[in-house]
Amino acid sequence: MESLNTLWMSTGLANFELGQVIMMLVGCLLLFLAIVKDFEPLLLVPMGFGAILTNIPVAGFSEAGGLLYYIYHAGIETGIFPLIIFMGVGAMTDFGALIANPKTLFLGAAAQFGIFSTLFGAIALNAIPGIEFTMKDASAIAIIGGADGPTAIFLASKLAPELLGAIAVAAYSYMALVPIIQPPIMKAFTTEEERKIEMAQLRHVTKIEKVVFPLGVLMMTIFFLPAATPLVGMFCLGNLMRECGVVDRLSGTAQNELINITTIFLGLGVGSKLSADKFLNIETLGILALGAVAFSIGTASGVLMAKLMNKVSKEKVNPLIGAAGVSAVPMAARVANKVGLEANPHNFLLMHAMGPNVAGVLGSAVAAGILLALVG
Amino acid sequence: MESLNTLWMSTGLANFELGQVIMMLVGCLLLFLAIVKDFEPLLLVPMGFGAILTNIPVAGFSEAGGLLYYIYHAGIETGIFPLIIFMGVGAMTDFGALIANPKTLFLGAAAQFGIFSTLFGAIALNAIPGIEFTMKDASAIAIIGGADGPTAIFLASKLAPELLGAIAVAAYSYMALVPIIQPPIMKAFTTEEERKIEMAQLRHVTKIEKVVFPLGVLMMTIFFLPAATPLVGMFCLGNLMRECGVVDRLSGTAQNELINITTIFLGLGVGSKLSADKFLNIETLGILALGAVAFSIGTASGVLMAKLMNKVSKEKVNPLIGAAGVSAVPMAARVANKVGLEANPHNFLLMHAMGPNVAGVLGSAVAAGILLALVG
Amino acid sequence: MESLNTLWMSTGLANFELGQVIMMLVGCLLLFLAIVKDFEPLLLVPMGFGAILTNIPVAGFSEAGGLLYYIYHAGIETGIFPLIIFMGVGAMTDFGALIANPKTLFLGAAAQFGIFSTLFGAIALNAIPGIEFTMKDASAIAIIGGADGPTAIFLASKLAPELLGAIAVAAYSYMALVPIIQPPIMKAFTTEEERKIEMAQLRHVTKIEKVVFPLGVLMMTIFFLPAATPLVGMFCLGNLMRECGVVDRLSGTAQNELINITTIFLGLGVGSKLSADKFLNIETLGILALGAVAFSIGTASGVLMAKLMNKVSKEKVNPLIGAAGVSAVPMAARVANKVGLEANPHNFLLMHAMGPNVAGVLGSAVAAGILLALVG
Amino acid sequence: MEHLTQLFIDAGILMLTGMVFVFAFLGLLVIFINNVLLKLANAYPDPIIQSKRPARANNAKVSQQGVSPSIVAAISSAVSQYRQQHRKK
Amino acid sequence: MEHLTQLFIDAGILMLTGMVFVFAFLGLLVIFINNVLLKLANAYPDPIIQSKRPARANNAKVSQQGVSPSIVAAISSAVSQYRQQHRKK
Amino acid sequence: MEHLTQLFIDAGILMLTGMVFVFAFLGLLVIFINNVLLKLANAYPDPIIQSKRPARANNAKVSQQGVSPSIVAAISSAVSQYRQQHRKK
Ligand code: NA
Ligand code: NA
Ligand code: NA
Repeated sequence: MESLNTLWMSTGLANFELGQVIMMLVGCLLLFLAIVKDFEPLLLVPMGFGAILTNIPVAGFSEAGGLLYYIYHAGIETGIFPLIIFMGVGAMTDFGALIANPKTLFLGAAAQFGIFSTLFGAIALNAIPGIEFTMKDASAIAIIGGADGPTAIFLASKLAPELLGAIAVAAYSYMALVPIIQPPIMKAFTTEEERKIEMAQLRHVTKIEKVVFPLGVLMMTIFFLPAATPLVGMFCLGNLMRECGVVDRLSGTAQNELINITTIFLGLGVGSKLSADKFLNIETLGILALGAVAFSIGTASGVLMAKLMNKVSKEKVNPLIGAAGVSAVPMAARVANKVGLEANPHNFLLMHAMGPNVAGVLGSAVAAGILLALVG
Repeated sequence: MESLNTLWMSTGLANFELGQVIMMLVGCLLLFLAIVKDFEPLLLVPMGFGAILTNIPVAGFSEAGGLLYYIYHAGIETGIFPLIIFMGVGAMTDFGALIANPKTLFLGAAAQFGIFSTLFGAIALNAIPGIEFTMKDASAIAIIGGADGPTAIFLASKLAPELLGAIAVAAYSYMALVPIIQPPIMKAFTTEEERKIEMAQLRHVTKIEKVVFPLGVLMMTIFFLPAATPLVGMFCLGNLMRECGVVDRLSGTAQNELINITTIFLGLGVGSKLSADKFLNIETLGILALGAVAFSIGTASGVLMAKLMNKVSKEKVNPLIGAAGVSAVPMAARVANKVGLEANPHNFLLMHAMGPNVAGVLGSAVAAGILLALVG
Repeated sequence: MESLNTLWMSTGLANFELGQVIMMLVGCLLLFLAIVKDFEPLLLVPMGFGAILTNIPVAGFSEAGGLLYYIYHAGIETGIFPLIIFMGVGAMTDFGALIANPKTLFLGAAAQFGIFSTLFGAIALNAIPGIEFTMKDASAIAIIGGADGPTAIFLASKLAPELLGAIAVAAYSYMALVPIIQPPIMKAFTTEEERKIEMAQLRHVTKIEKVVFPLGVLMMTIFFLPAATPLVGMFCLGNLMRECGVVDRLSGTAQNELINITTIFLGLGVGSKLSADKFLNIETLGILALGAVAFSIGTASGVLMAKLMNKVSKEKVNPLIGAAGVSAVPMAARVANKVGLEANPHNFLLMHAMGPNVAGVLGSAVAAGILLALVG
Repeated sequence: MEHLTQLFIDAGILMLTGMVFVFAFLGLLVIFINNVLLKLANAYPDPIIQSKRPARANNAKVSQQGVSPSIVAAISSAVSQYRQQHRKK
Repeated sequence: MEHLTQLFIDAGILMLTGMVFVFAFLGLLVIFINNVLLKLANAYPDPIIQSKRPARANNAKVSQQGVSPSIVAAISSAVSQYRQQHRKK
Repeated sequence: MEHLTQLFIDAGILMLTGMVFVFAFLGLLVIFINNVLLKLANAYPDPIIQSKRPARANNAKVSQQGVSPSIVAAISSAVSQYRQQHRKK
């Protein structure tokens, strides 16, 4: 009898709290979005699963001694997992399109206005009772506008770990929603004529340029923004391993097994931050709203910057590729290509859009470094 | 001269204790069984090797600062390695046969009687002087009957770490001996006629069933047995990654590199528990004896359950597949197939036996959860 | 204004110290040697990169909480990374040539004179003001003569962690320089006639010999030199996994993904020891000089030993393969082959040189064990 | 002795509770499969994959366009040799 | 209220500093590419890889030595079948 | 100075001990190979693998059944092209 009672008291049913149930449904929603809607599944599947696990009563996944506790503290609090991911992303990134058309860096720069303007918005939300964002919180939220998952997780784990769950959910959700969020904005800020602009074929980029490029980026980061060197440094290491041609086995592992292993655990660890007390509050709503605003402003800024460049430069760029400056590699570049094809069936913008796209990755890593340096 | 003396005093020969020599021979025996007899080599090769390393005098592999010390405390004491293995096993498991014929779940349930009856046996052994098993010890020993390596290691590391070495040796040895232990029992409890029963072809299982199944299992575990969620949860995560179709690269890594890396270290870490003081005692003999009993009872229970089901159900099952309910995937299913073919050359039971086989994995994870909840 | 000032104070430019700049240039030099000159790129690319990262002002890569700090303390201080690498190297090593011609073990033994004579040299350097090497330091430096990267890193991390950076740089640089350092020495100590000696084809080595060999080596190490068992043990585990034929998936992972992942982090971690205060001193110059001497003496000892063996044995060996006894697998064996072909175009020494080559790996692991036992 | 008796009683209760629970749990899973999964399967059947058919038809056509069996044999032998050489990985 | 005003001012400064810095940084990168990389590209152009030409020429020759199109079709179909079978990994 | 002398003596002893030990250890290994391994090799020779012979014989037979050299050339060129395309991984 006593044994049955012990067993009953150890069931989930006897211990559930409402918040946990809701958060499990949130986890299921993330799994649904990932599996059925193909929303950034590589991260959202483990993350949604982690959200379910962390909210199981009695099991203690995120308490001392629990699996998610170890994963979070060893891999995310230390920043190790996002940095390994970033190294892998670097090993997957081809900067050829950017080097061939360096002007596109300005598009990637402009799109970061999505980040910095959101700072303002986050502070403004303090006017709503129940929301109290410090400047650190605001910075961590603003980075969602960078449309770059590992950067957002890295910065949030340093500046506002208690908001990490909501920030990661917002960042990955909006990255997945890029094909829905961006096209109307892109069309609103461009004329049919502008969308039809065809761009000249990109020049051939030599091997030595691709090898020296990550080293140059690293050196500039060291000189001007050491706070960004963890992110930029690991990214450049990955890219150097890719391009140098003498360590292909390391580059291959960084792009495949290592990033896969880390992604599983990063997702689980981030999911462990989706607990009721940290997620079910009005601040999360604020973060989700701000994230959408940040993405939209970033997109518009990129497009407008391209139009401005066309005013001063003789070689025209199609303003649609400015939208790719928010990063969200390679989704945003594909969206630019698709919207371009709608206006002009002979207009293949994919390669051109890869320039601002990878510039956006650098841009948001730099922005994260600035926020770390000034606020962290 | 002094130098020579120092060198001599630092040799193994000058420092050997008898127990260490014997345990090294045990390690060599495990290697022999693994390499020559093909006994679960993936775990027994690193485990036998770990047993040799941990017993080297002077070297201090398992003392603070030693390699096996780090491996054991970081990976096994925390439960991380068995859970990663379980995720990989989940990613390798196809539940199709089980979903197509859900009745076979009862076979997997019945076979767990091997576990719970062994509890009794372990307590009974307390009558022998020199053996003193607490209920925690008895539970950790009983789980050998689950015929599931990572489950046994996980539970033993939580309930009776000092018995972990013997329990792991017993579990993996008997899993390897399944083709020898099971057939006589299977034949003893069945008639020639019963062994000839052919089963209808399994229905096609759709993708959505396979995707929802691990989530359903997880939900039920959360509701009724949160203590089992570490094991069942990681298993279901692996299985979901396999079936959902959108994270094939994660699933591939979980099934290959990640499980391989973890297996090497899990084996070494478990082997480090094969030290003389913890292994060379009468309790180990008791554990080995109980393990054999547990396997036999589990096999018989599965077979008898199948016969019982044939009494009440019109669609007959071949009772041989009941023996596969002990898990030991996929060996036990193959044994059922082989014994079936001996009785009837047209009787292909392999797919049918996969149902109870994977049900047995779930069953023993549930049993482990019950023991953790009630005894842990 | 204040914000701008904070930003300026957080730039690298405002915080650089001269030593850091120089060490970054050293890091760039290592990258140049690795990428352009193909100097052991697998380790030197991450190591050169680590050297740059660790010297970034403000960023704090190697301070508590920094990425390199975690990597160094978790992976190198504990010895785990070099041991995993050694396991992978074992899984890549074929002892067939050595077993077929066991005499070549003496060549591998003789080449270790490069290690022990360098001990003397390191102590002698104490006569130079500003250099003060203890016997531990001298031992860690001497192991450079072993021409084996992981062994050098393992021993240096135990005996003289503050010299680790310089020792690793020296070891890998000279290993890469083997094709330049060795040929003149080989030619100086041999006559044209000797270099023309053709060797009989090696006998077939059976599977059982290859399986038992690593176990025999391990047993002998256990009996006579337990201090060497971490290195030799992991090496033998890797080799056993390779040869036993039943754990090919573990062996494959140990040779590929696991060693690749570990190499990236080992390189970064070793690079983190290339900080100005530890590298920019006269001791580093001494270490670099001693390393070159150690390699040269090791090469000459191997060659002379081969000539001595030809005096007493009827079956002649080509003395060039003695040079391969320094290890530096497989570069040194290739060099022996190339110099042999120059003297006699029909003289294929590659397989014969693999014997002393892998014997050198064992020899330097044994030497490291002796130094650990007597000095550590 | 009394201690041992108590342990036996505990073990018995544990055995009973455990087996009942295991059967209940896996039994519920049977109900879950028969009710939830089967309905889902009917509601969302697997799409019929026809995309690969044409490819095979093509191959068949090629074979009929007068390629002699000896050539096919040569090709399969080449492919199997290739496979053998690459089997290791 | 005063506190919030201060935060707004801080956010404004941060925004300004940040955007200026981002543009300056990526602008410098433009200069780096146009000046350093382009010069490097001119100084060290990629070597023209001719080593593979002969191989292709060989293949072409083989094709001309009277291998009928049906054989080529058979081979490509064999290879594509092989690829399909091995696509998974 | 005295200190340095002592260090030199220590280094000398270490050198001597070390070299003697290394030679003794690797020498024992020679004995181990010559005595233990060789005997094992004689007692348990590698099984002669005949299973693959028939396959090769088959291939040979196919070649003899009138497949012209041009076809073989075409196939090898197809396979080598295939390999080139897949070499990267
Ligand atoms: Na971005
Ligand atoms: Na089981
Ligand atoms: Na060596």
